[in-house]
Amino acid sequence: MSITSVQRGVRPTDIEDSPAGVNNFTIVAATVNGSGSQTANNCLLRALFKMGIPVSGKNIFPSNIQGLPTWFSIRASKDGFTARRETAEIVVALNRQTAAEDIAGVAPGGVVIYPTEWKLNEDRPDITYYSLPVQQMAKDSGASTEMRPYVANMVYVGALTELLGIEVEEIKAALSDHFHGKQKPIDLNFGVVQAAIDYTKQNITKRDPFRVERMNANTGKIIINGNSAGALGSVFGGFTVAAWYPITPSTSLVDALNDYAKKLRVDENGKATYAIIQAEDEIAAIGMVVGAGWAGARAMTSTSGPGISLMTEYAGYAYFTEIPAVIWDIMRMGPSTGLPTRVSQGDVLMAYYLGHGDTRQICLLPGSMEECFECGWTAFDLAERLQTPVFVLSDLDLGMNLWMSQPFAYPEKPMDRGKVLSAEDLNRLGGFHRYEDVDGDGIGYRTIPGTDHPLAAYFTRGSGHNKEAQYTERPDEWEENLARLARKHEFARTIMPKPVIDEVAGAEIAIIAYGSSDPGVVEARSMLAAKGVKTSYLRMRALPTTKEQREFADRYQRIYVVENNFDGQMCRILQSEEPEHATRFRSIAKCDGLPLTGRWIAQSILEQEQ
Amino acid sequence: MSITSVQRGVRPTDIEDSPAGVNNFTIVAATVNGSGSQTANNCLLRALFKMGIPVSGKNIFPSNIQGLPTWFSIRASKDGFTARRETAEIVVALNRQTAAEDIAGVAPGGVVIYPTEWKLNEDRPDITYYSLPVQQMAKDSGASTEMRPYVANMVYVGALTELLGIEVEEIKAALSDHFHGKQKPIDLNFGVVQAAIDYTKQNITKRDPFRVERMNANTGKIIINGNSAGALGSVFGGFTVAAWYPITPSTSLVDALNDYAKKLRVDENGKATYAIIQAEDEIAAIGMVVGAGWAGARAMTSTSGPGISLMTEYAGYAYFTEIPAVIWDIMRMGPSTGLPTRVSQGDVLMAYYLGHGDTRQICLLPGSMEECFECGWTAFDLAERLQTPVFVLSDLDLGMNLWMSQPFAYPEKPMDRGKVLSAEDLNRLGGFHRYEDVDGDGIGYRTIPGTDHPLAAYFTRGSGHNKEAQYTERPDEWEENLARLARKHEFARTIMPKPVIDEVAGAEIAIIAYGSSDPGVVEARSMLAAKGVKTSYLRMRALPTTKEQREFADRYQRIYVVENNFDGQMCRILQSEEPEHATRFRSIAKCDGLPLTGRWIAQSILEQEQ
Amino acid sequence: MAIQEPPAQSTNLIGLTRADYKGRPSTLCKGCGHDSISARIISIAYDLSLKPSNVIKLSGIGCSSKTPAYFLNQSHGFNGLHGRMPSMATGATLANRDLLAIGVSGDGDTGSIGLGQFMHMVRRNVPVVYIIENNGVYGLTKGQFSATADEGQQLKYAGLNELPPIDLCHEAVINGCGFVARSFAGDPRQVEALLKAAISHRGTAVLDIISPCVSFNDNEDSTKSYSWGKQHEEVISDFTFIPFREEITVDYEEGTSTIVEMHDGSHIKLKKLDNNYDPTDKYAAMRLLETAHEKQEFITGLIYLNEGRPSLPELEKLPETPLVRLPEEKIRPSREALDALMRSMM
Amino acid sequence: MAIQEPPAQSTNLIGLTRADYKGRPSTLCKGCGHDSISARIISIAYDLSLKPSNVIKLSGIGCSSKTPAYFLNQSHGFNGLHGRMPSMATGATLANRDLLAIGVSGDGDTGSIGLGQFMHMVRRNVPVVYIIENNGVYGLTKGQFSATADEGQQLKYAGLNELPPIDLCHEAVINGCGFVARSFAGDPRQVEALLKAAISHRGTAVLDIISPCVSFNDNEDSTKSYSWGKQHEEVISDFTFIPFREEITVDYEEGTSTIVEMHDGSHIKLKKLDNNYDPTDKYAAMRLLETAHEKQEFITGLIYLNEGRPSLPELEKLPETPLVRLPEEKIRPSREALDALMRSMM
Ligand SMILES: Cc1ncc(C[n+]2csc(CCOP(=O)(O)OP(=O)(O)O)c2C)c(N)n1
Ligand SMILES: Cc1ncc(C[n+]2csc(CCOP(=O)(O)OP(=O)(O)O)c2C)c(N)n1
Ligand code: SF4
Ligand code: SF4
Ligand SMILES: [Mg+2]
Ligand SMILES: [Mg+2]
Repeated sequence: MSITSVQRGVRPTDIEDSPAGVNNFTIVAATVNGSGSQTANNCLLRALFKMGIPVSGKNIFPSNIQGLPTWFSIRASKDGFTARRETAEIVVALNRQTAAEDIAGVAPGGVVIYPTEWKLNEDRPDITYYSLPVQQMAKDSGASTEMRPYVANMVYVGALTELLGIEVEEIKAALSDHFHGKQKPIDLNFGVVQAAIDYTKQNITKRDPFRVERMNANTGKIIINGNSAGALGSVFGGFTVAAWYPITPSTSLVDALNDYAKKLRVDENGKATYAIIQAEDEIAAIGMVVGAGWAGARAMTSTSGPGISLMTEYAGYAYFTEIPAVIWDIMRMGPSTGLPTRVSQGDVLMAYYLGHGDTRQICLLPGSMEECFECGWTAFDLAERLQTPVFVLSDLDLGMNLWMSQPFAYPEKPMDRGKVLSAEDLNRLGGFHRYEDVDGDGIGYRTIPGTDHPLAAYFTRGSGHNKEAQYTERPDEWEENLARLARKHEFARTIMPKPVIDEVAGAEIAIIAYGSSDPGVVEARSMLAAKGVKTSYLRMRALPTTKEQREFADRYQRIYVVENNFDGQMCRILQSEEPEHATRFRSIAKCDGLPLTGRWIAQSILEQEQ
Repeated sequence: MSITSVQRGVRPTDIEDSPAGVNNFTIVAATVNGSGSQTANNCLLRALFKMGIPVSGKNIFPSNIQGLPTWFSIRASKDGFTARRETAEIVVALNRQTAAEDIAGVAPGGVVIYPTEWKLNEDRPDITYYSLPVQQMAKDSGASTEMRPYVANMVYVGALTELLGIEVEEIKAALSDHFHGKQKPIDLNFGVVQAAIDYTKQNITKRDPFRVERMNANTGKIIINGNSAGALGSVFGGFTVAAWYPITPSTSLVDALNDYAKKLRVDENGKATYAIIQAEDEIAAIGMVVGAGWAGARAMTSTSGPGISLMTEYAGYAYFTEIPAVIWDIMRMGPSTGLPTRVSQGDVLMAYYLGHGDTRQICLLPGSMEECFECGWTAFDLAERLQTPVFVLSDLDLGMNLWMSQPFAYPEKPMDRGKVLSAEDLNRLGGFHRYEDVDGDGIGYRTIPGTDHPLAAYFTRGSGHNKEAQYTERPDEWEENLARLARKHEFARTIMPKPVIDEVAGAEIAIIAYGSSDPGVVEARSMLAAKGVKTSYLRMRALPTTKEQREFADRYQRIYVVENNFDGQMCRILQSEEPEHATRFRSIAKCDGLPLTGRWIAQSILEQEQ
Repeated sequence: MAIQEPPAQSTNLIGLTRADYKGRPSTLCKGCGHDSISARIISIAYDLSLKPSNVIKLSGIGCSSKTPAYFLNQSHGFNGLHGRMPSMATGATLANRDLLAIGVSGDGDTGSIGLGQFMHMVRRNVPVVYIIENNGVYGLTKGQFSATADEGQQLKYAGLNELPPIDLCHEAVINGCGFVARSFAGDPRQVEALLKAAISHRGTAVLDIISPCVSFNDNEDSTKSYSWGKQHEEVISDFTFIPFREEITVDYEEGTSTIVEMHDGSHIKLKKLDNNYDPTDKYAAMRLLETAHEKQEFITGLIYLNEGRPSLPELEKLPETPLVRLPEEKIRPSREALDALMRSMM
Repeated sequence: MAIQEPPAQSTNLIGLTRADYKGRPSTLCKGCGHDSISARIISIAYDLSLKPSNVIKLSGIGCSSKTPAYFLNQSHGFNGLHGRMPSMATGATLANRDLLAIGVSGDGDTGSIGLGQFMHMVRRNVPVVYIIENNGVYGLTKGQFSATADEGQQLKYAGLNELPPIDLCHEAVINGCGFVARSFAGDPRQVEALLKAAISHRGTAVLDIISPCVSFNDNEDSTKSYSWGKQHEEVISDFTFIPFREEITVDYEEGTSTIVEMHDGSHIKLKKLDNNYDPTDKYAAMRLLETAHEKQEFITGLIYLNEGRPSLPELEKLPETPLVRLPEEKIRPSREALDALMRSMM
């Protein structure tokens, strides 16, 4: 496989990727994993970012630790597009194993950079080859034998700096940032970069059109990945108990949670105002979360598909006993073990209906770094308000790749702890019924264990219960309870994050998408517009849907539901949520492990429209 | 709660239960569980059955072992209806705790039988009270103190025999049948029955219209429950490995499997041609089944909602690795622990989509005793043909209640072991690719471990694999594989059991139902017809649906999807399977733990039609 | 019963009556050992003047796991999922370290489906009094063998058990549990003494209490089964008939052993540890359990004690104030902190 | 390496070359202990002339669990689910009792998520050679502690481990496993000897093999860590850089002990059982493990052996012919049998 093997499926096409040029191209570094190329890639990305050029970075890595091919792509886009692009103009071929395929995948007119030591046959006349003595330079760097593969990566950083005209100071700053100002590694690495710059200057004549120019597009922006954003949001959301089990691509969310919490959530006595427990598996992780949520904590877990499967029974329990819990699903390719290091939006259908019996869960669908952060805290507010599990359906592309973003806004609302009765409340009320719908929103009042009042206690059970929380097998009480839960579901519609809607005058068709499919849709819309096809757009942010969504669907005859899975799962959900619109919804779904591209989306819609 | 508390929800109604009378009434025995009333109830039911009168029996029991109220209803229906009826004409009140409610629930004009010792205020003028000295008679029977509550149940058998005109010989035969001809218990029990007959003759004047007359409706029929039928089908289906974990209401399927297999599946050396393993939980149970299926066995498990939840991860694994497995889900009330001893059809949505990532599972929907038996063996044929898990979605009503049936037909087709290559095949072919779609039906060829050929081996994995069964992360190979699985799903439609369709000339509306909702629909249709509303009817027998179903839906503007759950799960599935019919499908769903009644279904449809 | 009931109207140190510690009426079979254990919990809770609002009751699924509904009505409780109570207990006690957690489980719940969670809870030293109401069968699903059933045991409905038992006390000991005890449901004196001790332990305290199931132990081969069983053997093939039984109780001295006849007529031998036994010797505890196993005896008493290990909230360096009581400003960092972080990412 | 490689072209008793027992190229890190174990399996399979089509390879999920793809290409194999291989092994060996099942798992796979299945497999005595490639960490998910990690261990990425380890050999012994052994991946002589013995055992044979993870054991506090680690401490905070390491090997005599320096510069002490040790004494085995645990040593060799227990297919009284080979007429009863049954229900 190579980064370009995805192009095999490309049909003769009306839609082309935007033409490359100044501040508009994609670099792909093809390396071997475990060789430490991430430092080099981050450095390049950050330097471009600091030069004010919109960038995004995607890592396509194998599910192993060392020795297999990995690709990192950096897209510079003067127009600010951040979706994956199918075309790679600049390919850094450092992996001998995939070199042939990697080079075959360079866009016509593109560039390949490779180690001189390979003695390649430069047989594509339509591309430019540059070679550098990568291995020799790594040796010359003075790094130990072990460190050489690592240092070698800095060679291409230097070469690209020179070839593209990246500001050297920004490379240095990026290295300093990466190594937290520690001089030794900064010097070691920058030494190699400088040597490569010098080599390039002296030995390579630039023969390609790609270069960068300082812009002004990123002022005030940050670069981050969604897992860090989600973790940060959770820290500001006041999580107190997190329990988890390692799984790609969700692990880094908990790693970030650990890091941020250590910095931000230690009290004046050096005590942690939280606990993060690595459980023995996902069943235990969700169990801990449900136990903590029951006891009144803001509790969360983070996992991916296989973990969600294992959490099914507990998710149903928490739904039915009405215990707040926050569950992040950083979606990867399924079914089954699938591809742990590849993205999909394949758990949507399952998460929404997770649990046996009649269950419909609350799902948030973050579509940007800001929303990942926001979900971090709003998920707790919703979970406590609705007394139910809240699933945050992020994915590998959002979670592990690098995205520009506006800085995150501090939560303006105080925490919503939902309907909790204190001992004083109980004194005043003279008691309460745990599952009584006092307010007509389907949500009962609860008490937190430890509430010092003889009437505070109630008994939680996953079996049939009446409004007093007592066991019951009465048909009428069973039905009443389910009817109340249905009311709560309907109430949830009124407080879920509303979809983001962009309606275009004169548009006859519309697009619905969510999560990491958004960047592709944004680009596709501009491509379609260029072909004269106007589109309105609704980006979903939650399930169940709000009334705005239904109203939107009322207005369009053909609505393309774009998503990164095989079965068109959201389309299926919408067809049963809004049967009156079922035939309007048309599934545009693809699932090959890579983020959707604007080109593919635009092309697919165009084909259906023609 | 009492049997009649379900009537609380009854609206002023156009539709009435069929008028009671000769061979047409419902008896409800209200007793305490653990008191052994099952012998008495079975005996009565069997005697009526043997008198040629159509009967059905339903047990409504608590989720505990001893001391809580339980109701057994026997419906005699000269017209052959077997659905639950909302009206109870004859109530045997033996449980002091629920007596008031039980008696309040007797239909006007009905009868109550109760122990004289209670000294009841007979304050309902519209019903007939008969009392017998139940406790005294139990004492007089000579049974030990411990046995008395048990023996007491025989008193009402005697009373009803006399009052209804049941043939005494049939009671005796039923007892003999129950005790497998063992004289001692037969005599003990029949002694009490006879004493009660005598007492009734001498002390009670019949003042009610209910009685039985020998009919001829049951010739050649059997009486059985669905779990036994399913177990028997599995034994004749050649199951070789069963693994399970106890859970109500599925346990009795495995109990029956054990019993039948012991009788029918021991070889000439006294060796078992099967293994039944009680696993440590449902994850292990399905793991054993998948391991056995992988190794070439016909392997099965049986469970209920919570078990299905726990099996989610393995179900996805078996789906994606394409390992045959048969999973019986005897559905009970969910969400969560729900009501273990109450029925629902609440796992349909979950089972169909079970697994993270893009999965759609094969589901069979037995709707009668014959179909439970048939599913027992056809599930294996389908699982091996399609190389995939097959879910048999039965439920508590089908599984644990007593139903009349035609005797089961011996499987006419030899076992379909699917596409399995032998060593000779491999010699001929010179190799094979496990996941190659040679025949265009999406199904590859497999080999069984132990096949004596150097090219027989392949490697099974839940991670991404190409057609050679090797690990791959290539986007194109991933997509190809999912596309093949989708092809297989479409192929499955062509071999799934077809729906049972009854189209009525002039009918404008149609009903779709499945499983245990069928008896209610059958009765509802006759009630509706009596009101002049003609209905066509399609009874589903599988998911995915076959083309006949889509064609049926083409022909009706309003299609009522009747099911025993809260969210109208099948209706949701159909809306997304057939978006073009989405607005035609109207959900008629109820979920209170009891089987749907004809009256409720008819009334619900009528209300929507008016 | 050996325990003396105090006069009904008296109150304890915090002014509560014995009735204040009761639960809802039990729906278990008459004579079930589990009910005796509930009675013991009520009794010691009263004696120790436990504040009900400070106690949480936790359980899985099973007859045993139903019992938290039958004691301490004024305490919050939950029936969790089958075998998964330990994880809920972990979460709840992390959330609020002030709570006294009393967990009730069955041998199926703990030894079969829940074995992994049990062992990992022990390893983490989650602060919970973990009671296993051990009857060797799955009561609620009608009498299948659990993983603690004895090898060679024969039950009418379940058949012959050919698998060796898992000894949950032994598991607890080798995985570092600091309080491991075994008793018999019908020995009120010992059960209460052990319960009181367990409550004062900081980490996980495991109490494995043999608690006969009166309904599913009808051993048809036994020569000493109840006479009704013998006489009416065929009759009891009706699954739905469960005779009423009397609770079995015993009372015997430290260092002695006693043989108890079970409802099915079989016998178990209980051996009470004497006062010289040193429960802090882990190695001795292991030997004791292994030899008892070989001799088919049940050793009762406090088998192992180690107060040294920190409990999970201590290990996690949690503040004294329970996490759930921390005010918003303690758990939401400041606006400035966010801004500073944002600047560092620009 | 201590083992002598036979000349490349020679064949074994069934005419296969060593190459016939190879698998696909390993994708593990260079120097990973797991690869050594695969090499041992290849070697003994050749030596014992195992018929590849008679062997099945089973695993869960993890770096260790990937290895069945790297040996015995001509044998059927599967990567199951994380921690759930034992149940698949149970099903497969019931289906076909003729197969020799070789299971490979990791310490995370067996000791964390899979602990329950592991113990119940042992209890059932499922016929499988169950190899735990034990590195104390989750390799594939990048270095978190597993349940077998030592108390007090400090890893750069995972931090400090404050929980006591679960000793899987000890668990196997007390739950009646008939073959329990421990070894070190870098001791080819011992690993091969134990593998050969395990294969001849009828029931579950547990082999816990210490198998260093070269990538996630970079102990920053160690005074003896590799020099690159010391010099470039900050550099290695790049998660994606994994240096190439050499495999660690040892060779030492029965009855002696040896101290091994791990890739991270830390040490473990291996103590080989001497020839006088009686592995059939269960009680001695328990004592051995417990004292080794206290002394922080790893005892290597065959720790416990008991050939007495029937394996699961024996317990289930299965016919000699594997269930999967029974012809249709053996597994589908006759038409007459069904008719008779139907008549009895009329
Ligand atoms: C996931 C799941 N599987 C199965 C069941 C059914 N079930 C209920 S209780 C029980 C066994 C309880 O046995 P034990 O823990 O020994 O309790 P006892 O009833 O003997 O006190 C089982 C298997 C369930 N509730 N959940
Ligand atoms: C249900 C589930 N949870 C989590 C994971 C992620 N995961 C893959 S391997 C692994 C740990 C493996 O550790 P170990 O068994 O010790 O193997 P090693 O890599 O150390 O050899 C985990 C947690 C998974 N695959 N499935
Ligand atoms: S079935 Fe057994 S364990 Fe359950 S309540 Fe009855 S006696 Fe107790
Ligand atoms: S990460 Fe560790 S266990 Fe995994 S392959 Fe590398 S060295 Fe081996
Ligand atoms: Mg039990
Ligand atoms: Mg490991």
